[in-house]
Amino acid sequence: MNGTVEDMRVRYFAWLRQRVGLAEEELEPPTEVRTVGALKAWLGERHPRFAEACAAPGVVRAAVDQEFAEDDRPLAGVREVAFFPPVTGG
Amino acid sequence: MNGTVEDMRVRYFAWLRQRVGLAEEELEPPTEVRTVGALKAWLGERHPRFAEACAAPGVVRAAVDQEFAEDDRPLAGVREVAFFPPVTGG
Amino acid sequence: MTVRIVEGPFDPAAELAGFARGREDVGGIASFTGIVRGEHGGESILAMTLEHYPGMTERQLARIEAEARARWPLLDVLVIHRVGRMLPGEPIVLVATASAHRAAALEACSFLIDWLKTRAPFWKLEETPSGARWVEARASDDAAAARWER
Amino acid sequence: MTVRIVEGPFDPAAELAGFARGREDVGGIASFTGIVRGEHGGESILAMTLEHYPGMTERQLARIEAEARARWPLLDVLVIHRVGRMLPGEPIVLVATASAHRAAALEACSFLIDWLKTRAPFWKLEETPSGARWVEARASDDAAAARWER
Repeated sequence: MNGTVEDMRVRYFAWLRQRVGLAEEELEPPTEVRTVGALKAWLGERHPRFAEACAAPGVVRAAVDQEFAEDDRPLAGVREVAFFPPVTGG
Repeated sequence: MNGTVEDMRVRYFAWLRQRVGLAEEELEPPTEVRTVGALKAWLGERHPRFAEACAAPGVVRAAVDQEFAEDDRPLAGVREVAFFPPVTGG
Repeated sequence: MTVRIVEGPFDPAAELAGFARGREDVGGIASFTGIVRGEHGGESILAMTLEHYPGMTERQLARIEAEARARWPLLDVLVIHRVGRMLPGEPIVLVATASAHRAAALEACSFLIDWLKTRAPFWKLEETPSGARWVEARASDDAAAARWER
Repeated sequence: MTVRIVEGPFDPAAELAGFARGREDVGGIASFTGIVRGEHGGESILAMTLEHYPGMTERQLARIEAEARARWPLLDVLVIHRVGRMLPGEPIVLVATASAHRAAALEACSFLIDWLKTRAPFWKLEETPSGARWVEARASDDAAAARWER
Protein backbone atom coordinates (compact mmCIF):
# COMPACT_ATOMS: atom_id res chain seq x y z
CA MET A 1 0.00 0.00 0.00
CA ASN A 2 2.58 2.56 -1.06
CA GLY A 3 0.31 4.39 -3.49
CA THR A 4 1.31 2.33 -6.54
CA VAL A 5 -1.50 2.03 -9.06
CA GLU A 6 -1.62 -0.57 -11.82
CA ASP A 7 -4.07 -1.20 -14.64
CA MET A 8 -6.41 1.55 -13.62
CA ARG A 9 -9.50 2.15 -15.73
CA VAL A 10 -10.41 5.82 -16.18
CA ARG A 11 -13.92 6.65 -17.40
CA TYR A 12 -15.45 9.89 -18.66
CA PHE A 13 -19.14 10.78 -18.84
CA ALA A 14 -21.43 13.32 -20.50
CA TRP A 15 -19.72 16.36 -22.05
CA LEU A 16 -16.42 15.45 -20.41
CA ARG A 17 -16.46 12.21 -22.44
CA GLN A 18 -17.08 14.26 -25.58
CA ARG A 19 -14.29 16.75 -24.79
CA VAL A 20 -11.75 14.04 -24.01
CA GLY A 21 -12.94 12.07 -27.02
CA LEU A 22 -12.91 8.82 -25.04
CA ALA A 23 -15.42 6.93 -22.88
CA GLU A 24 -12.68 5.08 -21.03
CA GLU A 25 -9.02 4.16 -21.10
CA GLU A 26 -6.77 1.70 -19.28
CA LEU A 27 -3.82 3.50 -17.73
CA GLU A 28 -0.83 2.87 -15.52
CA PRO A 29 -0.16 6.20 -13.80
CA PRO A 30 3.34 6.70 -12.35
CA THR A 31 3.79 5.91 -8.67
CA GLU A 32 3.84 9.58 -7.67
CA VAL A 33 0.19 9.91 -8.76
CA ARG A 34 -1.30 9.01 -5.40
CA THR A 35 -4.59 10.93 -5.23
CA VAL A 36 -7.56 11.87 -7.39
CA GLY A 37 -6.20 15.41 -7.61
CA ALA A 38 -2.81 14.18 -8.80
CA LEU A 39 -4.52 11.92 -11.34
CA LYS A 40 -6.49 14.88 -12.68
CA ALA A 41 -3.28 16.84 -13.19
CA TRP A 42 -1.57 13.88 -14.85
CA LEU A 43 -4.56 13.24 -17.16
CA GLY A 44 -4.60 16.94 -18.00
CA GLU A 45 -1.17 16.55 -19.59
CA ARG A 46 -2.54 13.86 -21.91
CA HIS A 47 -5.87 15.59 -22.61
CA PRO A 48 -5.64 19.40 -22.86
CA ARG A 49 -9.44 19.78 -22.91
CA PHE A 50 -9.70 17.76 -19.71
CA ALA A 51 -7.19 20.16 -18.13
CA GLU A 52 -9.32 23.07 -19.37
CA ALA A 53 -12.45 21.63 -17.74
CA CYS A 54 -10.59 20.97 -14.47
CA ALA A 55 -9.42 24.58 -14.38
CA ALA A 56 -12.98 25.75 -13.69
CA PRO A 57 -13.87 25.13 -10.02
CA GLY A 58 -16.61 22.64 -9.18
CA VAL A 59 -17.16 21.45 -12.74
CA VAL A 60 -15.34 18.13 -12.81
CA ARG A 61 -16.55 15.61 -10.26
CA ALA A 62 -14.92 12.25 -9.55
CA ALA A 63 -15.88 8.78 -8.42
CA VAL A 64 -13.44 6.15 -7.17
CA ASP A 65 -14.58 2.57 -7.52
CA GLN A 66 -18.09 3.95 -8.12
CA GLU A 67 -18.21 6.16 -5.03
CA PHE A 68 -18.10 9.96 -5.17
CA ALA A 69 -14.59 11.12 -4.22
CA GLU A 70 -12.77 14.38 -3.57
CA ASP A 71 -9.33 15.41 -4.81
CA ASP A 72 -7.58 14.14 -1.68
CA ARG A 73 -8.89 10.58 -2.09
CA PRO A 74 -5.91 8.15 -2.21
CA LEU A 75 -5.69 5.86 -5.22
CA ALA A 76 -3.92 2.88 -3.62
CA GLY A 77 -5.63 -0.33 -4.73
CA VAL A 78 -8.18 1.50 -6.85
CA ARG A 79 -9.40 -0.16 -10.04
CA GLU A 80 -11.69 2.44 -11.55
CA VAL A 81 -11.83 6.22 -11.47
CA ALA A 82 -14.54 8.21 -13.26
CA PHE A 83 -14.77 11.92 -14.10
CA PHE A 84 -17.98 13.71 -14.99
CA PRO A 85 -19.88 17.01 -14.72
CA PRO A 86 -22.46 17.62 -11.94
CA VAL A 87 -25.32 15.15 -12.25
CA THR A 88 -28.66 16.17 -13.82
CA GLY A 89 -30.96 13.14 -13.59
CA GLY A 90 -34.44 12.70 -12.29
CA MET B 1 -82.67 41.80 8.52
CA ASN B 2 -83.73 41.85 12.15
CA GLY B 3 -82.41 38.38 12.99
CA THR B 4 -85.69 36.66 12.29
CA VAL B 5 -85.22 33.10 11.03
CA GLU B 6 -87.86 31.11 9.21
CA ASP B 7 -87.94 27.57 7.90
CA MET B 8 -84.41 26.79 8.86
CA ARG B 9 -83.06 23.33 8.13
CA VAL B 10 -80.78 21.93 10.82
CA ARG B 11 -78.58 18.97 9.91
CA TYR B 12 -76.51 16.62 12.06
CA PHE B 13 -73.61 14.44 10.95
CA ALA B 14 -71.59 11.46 12.17
CA TRP B 15 -71.96 10.57 15.86
CA LEU B 16 -73.85 13.79 16.54
CA ARG B 17 -76.52 12.57 14.12
CA GLN B 18 -76.67 9.29 16.03
CA ARG B 19 -76.86 11.02 19.42
CA VAL B 20 -79.59 13.39 18.34
CA GLY B 21 -81.36 10.56 16.57
CA LEU B 22 -82.06 12.74 13.53
CA ALA B 23 -80.21 13.52 10.31
CA GLU B 24 -82.12 16.77 9.84
CA GLU B 25 -85.10 18.77 10.95
CA GLU B 26 -86.99 21.83 9.75
CA LEU B 27 -87.28 24.40 12.51
CA GLU B 28 -88.51 27.91 13.14
CA PRO B 29 -86.38 29.19 16.01
CA PRO B 30 -87.73 32.16 17.98
CA THR B 31 -86.53 35.61 16.92
CA GLU B 32 -84.18 35.92 19.88
CA VAL B 33 -82.06 33.06 18.48
CA ARG B 34 -79.80 35.26 16.40
CA THR B 35 -76.45 33.40 16.31
CA VAL B 36 -75.06 29.90 15.91
CA GLY B 37 -74.24 29.90 19.62
CA ALA B 38 -77.81 30.82 20.53
CA LEU B 39 -79.12 28.15 18.17
CA LYS B 40 -76.92 25.56 19.87
CA ALA B 41 -78.35 26.49 23.27
CA TRP B 42 -81.92 26.43 21.94
CA LEU B 43 -81.41 23.03 20.24
CA GLY B 44 -79.88 21.72 23.47
CA GLU B 45 -83.24 22.24 25.17
CA ARG B 46 -84.90 19.98 22.59
CA HIS B 47 -82.08 17.39 22.45
CA PRO B 48 -80.38 16.71 25.80
CA ARG B 49 -77.63 14.64 24.18
CA PHE B 50 -76.87 17.52 21.82
CA ALA B 51 -76.50 19.77 24.86
CA GLU B 52 -74.17 17.18 26.41
CA ALA B 53 -71.95 17.15 23.31
CA CYS B 54 -71.89 20.96 23.19
CA ALA B 55 -70.75 21.11 26.81
CA ALA B 56 -67.35 19.66 25.84
CA PRO B 57 -65.20 22.38 24.25
CA GLY B 58 -64.20 22.04 20.60
CA VAL B 59 -66.27 18.95 19.91
CA VAL B 60 -69.28 20.35 18.09
CA ARG B 61 -68.46 22.26 14.91
CA ALA B 62 -70.94 24.21 12.81
CA ALA B 63 -71.52 25.19 9.21
CA VAL B 64 -73.91 27.90 8.05
CA ASP B 65 -75.17 27.56 4.50
CA GLN B 66 -72.37 25.03 3.97
CA GLU B 67 -69.55 27.24 5.25
CA PHE B 68 -67.72 26.61 8.53
CA ALA B 69 -69.01 29.04 11.16
CA GLU B 70 -68.21 30.04 14.71
CA ASP B 71 -70.68 30.62 17.57
CA ASP B 72 -70.91 34.37 16.87
CA ARG B 73 -72.07 33.86 13.26
CA PRO B 74 -75.44 35.67 12.75
CA LEU B 75 -78.34 33.60 11.47
CA ALA B 76 -80.25 36.31 9.60
CA GLY B 77 -81.33 34.98 6.20
CA VAL B 78 -79.74 31.59 6.78
CA ARG B 79 -81.43 28.54 5.27
CA GLU B 80 -79.27 25.67 6.54
CA VAL B 81 -77.18 25.09 9.66
CA ALA B 82 -75.22 21.90 10.25
CA PHE B 83 -73.57 20.51 13.37
CA PHE B 84 -70.91 17.83 13.37
CA PRO B 85 -67.77 16.58 15.13
CA PRO B 86 -64.27 17.48 13.86
CA VAL B 87 -63.77 16.12 10.35
CA THR B 88 -61.76 12.93 9.75
CA GLY B 89 -61.65 12.40 6.00
CA GLY B 90 -58.81 11.74 3.60
CA MET C 1 -58.99 20.61 -12.74
CA THR C 2 -61.29 17.91 -11.40
CA VAL C 3 -62.88 17.25 -8.01
CA ARG C 4 -65.03 14.15 -7.68
CA ILE C 5 -66.95 12.41 -4.91
CA VAL C 6 -67.53 8.75 -5.79
CA GLU C 7 -69.78 6.22 -4.08
CA GLY C 8 -68.13 3.05 -5.33
CA PRO C 9 -64.59 1.74 -5.71
CA PHE C 10 -62.20 3.65 -7.98
CA ASP C 11 -58.84 2.76 -9.47
CA PRO C 12 -56.12 5.33 -8.67
CA ALA C 13 -53.74 3.86 -11.26
CA ALA C 14 -56.33 4.16 -14.01
CA GLU C 15 -57.16 7.70 -12.91
CA LEU C 16 -53.47 8.64 -12.93
CA ALA C 17 -53.02 7.06 -16.36
CA GLY C 18 -55.46 9.58 -17.79
CA PHE C 19 -54.23 12.51 -15.73
CA ALA C 20 -52.28 15.14 -17.67
CA ARG C 21 -51.87 12.68 -20.56
CA GLY C 22 -50.63 14.12 -23.84
CA ARG C 23 -49.42 17.37 -22.29
CA GLU C 24 -45.84 18.36 -23.05
CA ASP C 25 -45.69 21.19 -20.54
CA VAL C 26 -45.90 18.89 -17.50
CA GLY C 27 -42.51 18.16 -15.97
CA GLY C 28 -43.73 16.41 -12.85
CA ILE C 29 -46.78 14.68 -11.43
CA ALA C 30 -47.13 14.06 -7.72
CA SER C 31 -49.83 11.91 -6.20
CA PHE C 32 -51.10 10.68 -2.87
CA THR C 33 -53.47 7.75 -2.44
CA GLY C 34 -55.07 7.11 0.94
CA ILE C 35 -56.02 3.49 1.56
CA VAL C 36 -58.20 1.77 4.19
CA ARG C 37 -55.89 0.00 6.60
CA GLY C 38 -56.73 -3.39 8.08
CA GLU C 39 -55.67 -2.29 11.55
CA HIS C 40 -55.97 0.85 13.68
CA GLY C 41 -54.83 1.35 17.24
CA GLY C 42 -54.17 -2.35 17.63
CA GLU C 43 -57.63 -3.42 16.53
CA SER C 44 -58.67 -5.07 13.27
CA ILE C 45 -60.68 -2.97 10.87
CA LEU C 46 -63.35 -4.98 9.07
CA ALA C 47 -64.73 -2.07 7.06
CA MET C 48 -64.78 1.70 6.96
CA THR C 49 -67.73 3.95 6.18
CA LEU C 50 -67.15 7.51 5.03
CA GLU C 51 -70.01 9.89 5.75
CA HIS C 52 -69.94 13.37 4.23
CA TYR C 53 -71.99 16.53 3.87
CA PRO C 54 -73.14 16.58 0.23
CA GLY C 55 -72.89 20.05 -1.22
CA MET C 56 -70.55 21.41 1.41
CA THR C 57 -68.00 18.72 0.53
CA GLU C 58 -67.84 19.73 -3.13
CA ARG C 59 -67.73 23.40 -2.16
CA GLN C 60 -64.87 22.91 0.29
CA LEU C 61 -62.88 20.70 -2.07
CA ALA C 62 -63.27 23.26 -4.88
CA ARG C 63 -62.06 25.97 -2.52
CA ILE C 64 -59.05 23.96 -1.34
CA GLU C 65 -58.18 23.15 -4.94
CA ALA C 66 -58.44 26.84 -5.93
CA GLU C 67 -56.19 27.76 -3.00
CA ALA C 68 -53.57 25.26 -4.21
CA ARG C 69 -53.71 26.71 -7.72
CA ALA C 70 -53.31 30.23 -6.30
CA ARG C 71 -50.22 29.19 -4.34
CA TRP C 72 -48.41 27.02 -6.89
CA PRO C 73 -48.15 27.11 -10.71
CA LEU C 74 -50.19 23.96 -11.30
CA LEU C 75 -51.10 22.76 -14.76
CA ASP C 76 -53.66 20.26 -13.51
CA VAL C 77 -55.19 18.96 -10.29
CA LEU C 78 -57.24 15.85 -9.59
CA VAL C 79 -59.03 15.08 -6.32
CA ILE C 80 -61.19 11.97 -5.95
CA HIS C 81 -62.73 11.06 -2.60
CA ARG C 82 -64.80 7.97 -2.02
CA VAL C 83 -67.79 7.90 0.35
CA GLY C 84 -69.88 5.04 1.71
CA ARG C 85 -68.67 1.68 2.96
CA MET C 86 -65.32 0.27 1.89
CA LEU C 87 -62.96 -2.54 2.80
CA PRO C 88 -59.31 -2.66 3.92
CA GLY C 89 -56.95 -2.24 0.98
CA GLU C 90 -59.45 -0.10 -0.94
CA PRO C 91 -58.54 3.49 -1.87
CA ILE C 92 -60.34 6.29 0.00
CA VAL C 93 -58.81 9.32 -1.64
CA LEU C 94 -56.55 10.28 -4.53
CA VAL C 95 -54.87 13.66 -4.92
CA ALA C 96 -52.72 14.35 -7.99
CA THR C 97 -50.97 17.51 -9.14
CA ALA C 98 -49.14 18.37 -12.35
CA SER C 99 -46.66 21.18 -12.78
CA ALA C 100 -43.72 22.19 -14.96
CA HIS C 101 -41.45 21.65 -11.95
CA ARG C 102 -41.38 19.03 -9.25
CA ALA C 103 -41.33 21.22 -6.14
CA ALA C 104 -44.69 22.79 -7.01
CA ALA C 105 -46.28 19.41 -7.74
CA LEU C 106 -44.96 17.79 -4.54
CA GLU C 107 -45.74 20.68 -2.21
CA ALA C 108 -49.22 21.23 -3.63
CA CYS C 109 -50.00 17.53 -3.29
CA SER C 110 -49.04 17.59 0.42
CA PHE C 111 -50.99 20.80 0.92
CA LEU C 112 -54.13 19.40 -0.73
CA ILE C 113 -54.26 16.26 1.38
CA ASP C 114 -53.42 18.17 4.58
CA TRP C 115 -56.20 20.70 4.04
CA LEU C 116 -58.65 18.11 2.77
CA LYS C 117 -58.14 16.15 6.01
CA THR C 118 -58.96 19.13 8.19
CA ARG C 119 -61.34 21.25 6.07
CA ALA C 120 -63.56 18.91 4.09
CA PRO C 121 -66.65 17.52 5.86
CA PHE C 122 -65.94 13.78 5.92
CA TRP C 123 -66.28 11.47 8.90
CA LYS C 124 -64.90 7.95 9.24
CA LEU C 125 -66.75 5.14 10.96
CA GLU C 126 -64.65 2.02 11.56
CA GLU C 127 -66.14 -1.44 11.96
CA THR C 128 -64.07 -3.56 14.34
CA PRO C 129 -64.70 -7.01 15.85
CA SER C 130 -65.87 -5.21 19.01
CA GLY C 131 -68.26 -2.88 17.22
CA ALA C 132 -68.35 0.30 15.19
CA ARG C 133 -66.55 3.44 16.32
CA TRP C 134 -66.17 6.93 14.92
CA VAL C 135 -62.57 7.87 14.20
CA GLU C 136 -61.35 10.77 16.31
CA ALA C 137 -59.67 13.76 14.73
CA ARG C 138 -55.90 13.72 15.23
CA ALA C 139 -53.88 16.63 16.56
CA SER C 140 -51.14 15.65 14.09
CA ASP C 141 -53.53 16.37 11.21
CA ASP C 142 -54.22 19.84 12.59
CA ALA C 143 -50.47 20.41 12.93
CA ALA C 144 -49.86 19.25 9.35
CA ALA C 145 -52.57 21.58 8.06
CA ALA C 146 -51.25 24.49 10.14
CA ARG C 147 -47.90 24.29 8.31
CA TRP C 148 -49.68 25.85 5.34
CA GLU C 149 -51.31 28.75 7.20
CA ARG C 150 -50.10 32.19 6.21
CA MET D 1 -38.21 -2.49 -2.23
CA THR D 2 -37.32 -2.16 -5.91
CA VAL D 3 -34.83 -0.01 -7.82
CA ARG D 4 -34.79 -0.39 -11.58
CA ILE D 5 -32.95 1.22 -14.50
CA VAL D 6 -34.89 0.73 -17.74
CA GLU D 7 -33.78 1.39 -21.30
CA GLY D 8 -37.20 1.67 -22.93
CA PRO D 9 -40.49 3.39 -22.16
CA PHE D 10 -42.30 2.44 -18.96
CA ASP D 11 -45.84 3.05 -17.73
CA PRO D 12 -45.97 4.74 -14.30
CA ALA D 13 -49.69 4.00 -13.90
CA ALA D 14 -49.17 0.30 -14.54
CA GLU D 15 -46.20 0.27 -12.14
CA LEU D 16 -48.27 2.01 -9.46
CA ALA D 17 -51.14 -0.40 -10.00
CA GLY D 18 -48.91 -3.24 -8.91
CA PHE D 19 -47.19 -1.32 -6.13
CA ALA D 20 -48.18 -2.33 -2.62
CA ARG D 21 -51.19 -4.20 -4.01
CA GLY D 22 -52.96 -6.54 -1.63
CA ARG D 23 -51.32 -5.10 1.47
CA GLU D 24 -53.63 -4.06 4.28
CA ASP D 25 -50.98 -2.27 6.34
CA VAL D 26 -50.48 0.52 3.80
CA GLY D 27 -52.40 3.68 4.68
CA GLY D 28 -50.87 5.94 2.07
CA ILE D 29 -48.94 5.81 -1.17
CA ALA D 30 -47.11 8.87 -2.48
CA SER D 31 -45.59 9.07 -5.93
CA PHE D 32 -43.66 11.40 -8.15
CA THR D 33 -43.32 10.99 -11.90
CA GLY D 34 -40.82 13.11 -13.83
CA ILE D 35 -41.71 13.68 -17.46
CA VAL D 36 -39.75 15.04 -20.45
CA ARG D 37 -41.00 18.55 -21.19
CA GLY D 38 -41.40 19.87 -24.72
CA GLU D 39 -39.76 23.16 -23.80
CA HIS D 40 -36.84 24.30 -21.66
CA GLY D 41 -35.51 27.80 -21.23
CA GLY D 42 -37.67 29.06 -24.07
CA GLU D 43 -36.42 26.50 -26.58
CA SER D 44 -38.25 23.47 -27.97
CA ILE D 45 -37.04 20.08 -26.83
CA LEU D 46 -37.18 17.50 -29.60
CA ALA D 47 -35.77 14.66 -27.52
CA MET D 48 -33.83 13.98 -24.34
CA THR D 49 -31.06 11.42 -23.84
CA LEU D 50 -30.22 10.22 -20.35
CA GLU D 51 -26.66 8.97 -19.93
CA HIS D 52 -25.68 7.21 -16.73
CA TYR D 53 -22.82 5.36 -15.05
CA PRO D 54 -23.89 1.71 -15.00
CA GLY D 55 -23.00 0.07 -11.72
CA MET D 56 -22.55 3.31 -9.80
CA THR D 57 -26.14 4.29 -10.61
CA GLU D 58 -27.62 1.15 -9.08
CA ARG D 59 -25.31 1.46 -6.09
CA GLN D 60 -26.26 5.08 -5.44
CA LEU D 61 -29.98 4.46 -5.89
CA ALA D 62 -29.84 1.51 -3.48
CA ARG D 63 -28.05 3.72 -0.96
CA ILE D 64 -30.56 6.57 -1.31
CA GLU D 65 -33.43 4.11 -0.95
CA ALA D 66 -31.84 2.59 2.19
CA GLU D 67 -31.41 6.09 3.64
CA ALA D 68 -35.12 6.80 3.07
CA ARG D 69 -36.06 3.55 4.80
CA ALA D 70 -33.81 4.41 7.73
CA ARG D 71 -35.45 7.82 8.13
CA TRP D 72 -39.12 6.93 7.65
CA PRO D 73 -41.21 3.84 8.48
CA LEU D 74 -41.75 2.76 4.88
CA LEU D 75 -43.52 -0.43 3.96
CA ASP D 76 -42.43 -0.34 0.33
CA VAL D 77 -40.38 1.79 -2.06
CA LEU D 78 -40.23 1.78 -5.86
CA VAL D 79 -37.73 3.72 -7.95
CA ILE D 80 -37.65 3.39 -11.74
CA HIS D 81 -35.35 5.57 -13.84
CA ARG D 82 -35.22 5.44 -17.61
CA VAL D 83 -31.99 5.89 -19.57
CA GLY D 84 -31.33 6.39 -23.29
CA ARG D 85 -33.23 8.57 -25.73
CA MET D 86 -36.83 9.63 -25.00
CA LEU D 87 -39.42 12.05 -26.32
CA PRO D 88 -41.41 14.91 -24.74
CA GLY D 89 -44.33 13.59 -22.70
CA GLU D 90 -42.50 10.36 -21.84
CA PRO D 91 -41.73 9.50 -18.20
CA ILE D 92 -38.10 9.72 -17.07
CA VAL D 93 -38.44 8.67 -13.46
CA LEU D 94 -40.98 7.25 -11.02
CA VAL D 95 -40.60 7.28 -7.25
CA ALA D 96 -43.29 5.70 -5.07
CA THR D 97 -43.43 5.16 -1.32
CA ALA D 98 -45.89 3.26 0.86
CA SER D 99 -46.36 3.76 4.58
CA ALA D 100 -48.96 3.29 7.28
CA HIS D 101 -49.26 7.09 7.50
CA ARG D 102 -49.27 9.80 4.89
CA ALA D 103 -46.57 12.11 6.26
CA ALA D 104 -43.92 9.39 6.00
CA ALA D 105 -44.94 8.47 2.46
CA LEU D 106 -45.05 12.09 1.25
CA GLU D 107 -41.81 13.21 2.89
CA ALA D 108 -39.87 10.14 1.82
CA CYS D 109 -41.09 10.59 -1.76
CA SER D 110 -39.81 14.20 -1.82
CA PHE D 111 -36.54 13.12 -0.21
CA LEU D 112 -35.98 10.33 -2.72
CA ILE D 113 -36.43 12.50 -5.78
CA ASP D 114 -34.35 15.34 -4.27
CA TRP D 115 -31.43 13.06 -3.47
CA LEU D 116 -31.74 11.12 -6.71
CA LYS D 117 -31.41 14.39 -8.62
CA THR D 118 -28.19 15.36 -6.88
CA ARG D 119 -26.56 12.03 -5.97
CA ALA D 120 -27.26 9.56 -8.76
CA PRO D 121 -24.95 9.65 -11.80
CA PHE D 122 -27.33 10.63 -14.60
CA TRP D 123 -26.75 13.32 -17.21
CA LYS D 124 -29.34 14.85 -19.53
CA LEU D 125 -28.64 15.77 -23.14
CA GLU D 126 -31.39 17.84 -24.77
CA GLU D 127 -31.95 17.94 -28.52
CA THR D 128 -33.25 21.33 -29.64
CA PRO D 129 -33.81 22.82 -33.12
CA SER D 130 -30.46 24.60 -32.73
CA GLY D 131 -28.56 21.48 -31.70
CA ALA D 132 -27.87 19.24 -28.73
CA ARG D 133 -26.90 20.63 -25.33
CA TRP D 134 -26.08 19.13 -21.97
CA VAL D 135 -28.43 20.25 -19.22
CA GLU D 136 -26.66 22.22 -16.50
CA ALA D 137 -27.07 21.33 -12.85
CA ARG D 138 -29.42 23.69 -11.04
CA ALA D 139 -28.64 25.41 -7.75
CA SER D 140 -32.30 24.91 -6.78
CA ASP D 141 -31.78 21.13 -6.94
CA ASP D 142 -28.80 21.41 -4.59
CA ALA D 143 -30.90 23.55 -2.25
CA ALA D 144 -33.76 21.04 -2.33
CA ALA D 145 -31.37 18.19 -1.53
CA ALA D 146 -29.70 20.18 1.25
CA ARG D 147 -33.03 20.43 3.11
CA TRP D 148 -32.55 16.77 4.01
CA GLU D 149 -28.97 17.05 5.29
CA ARG D 150 -28.49 16.36 8.95
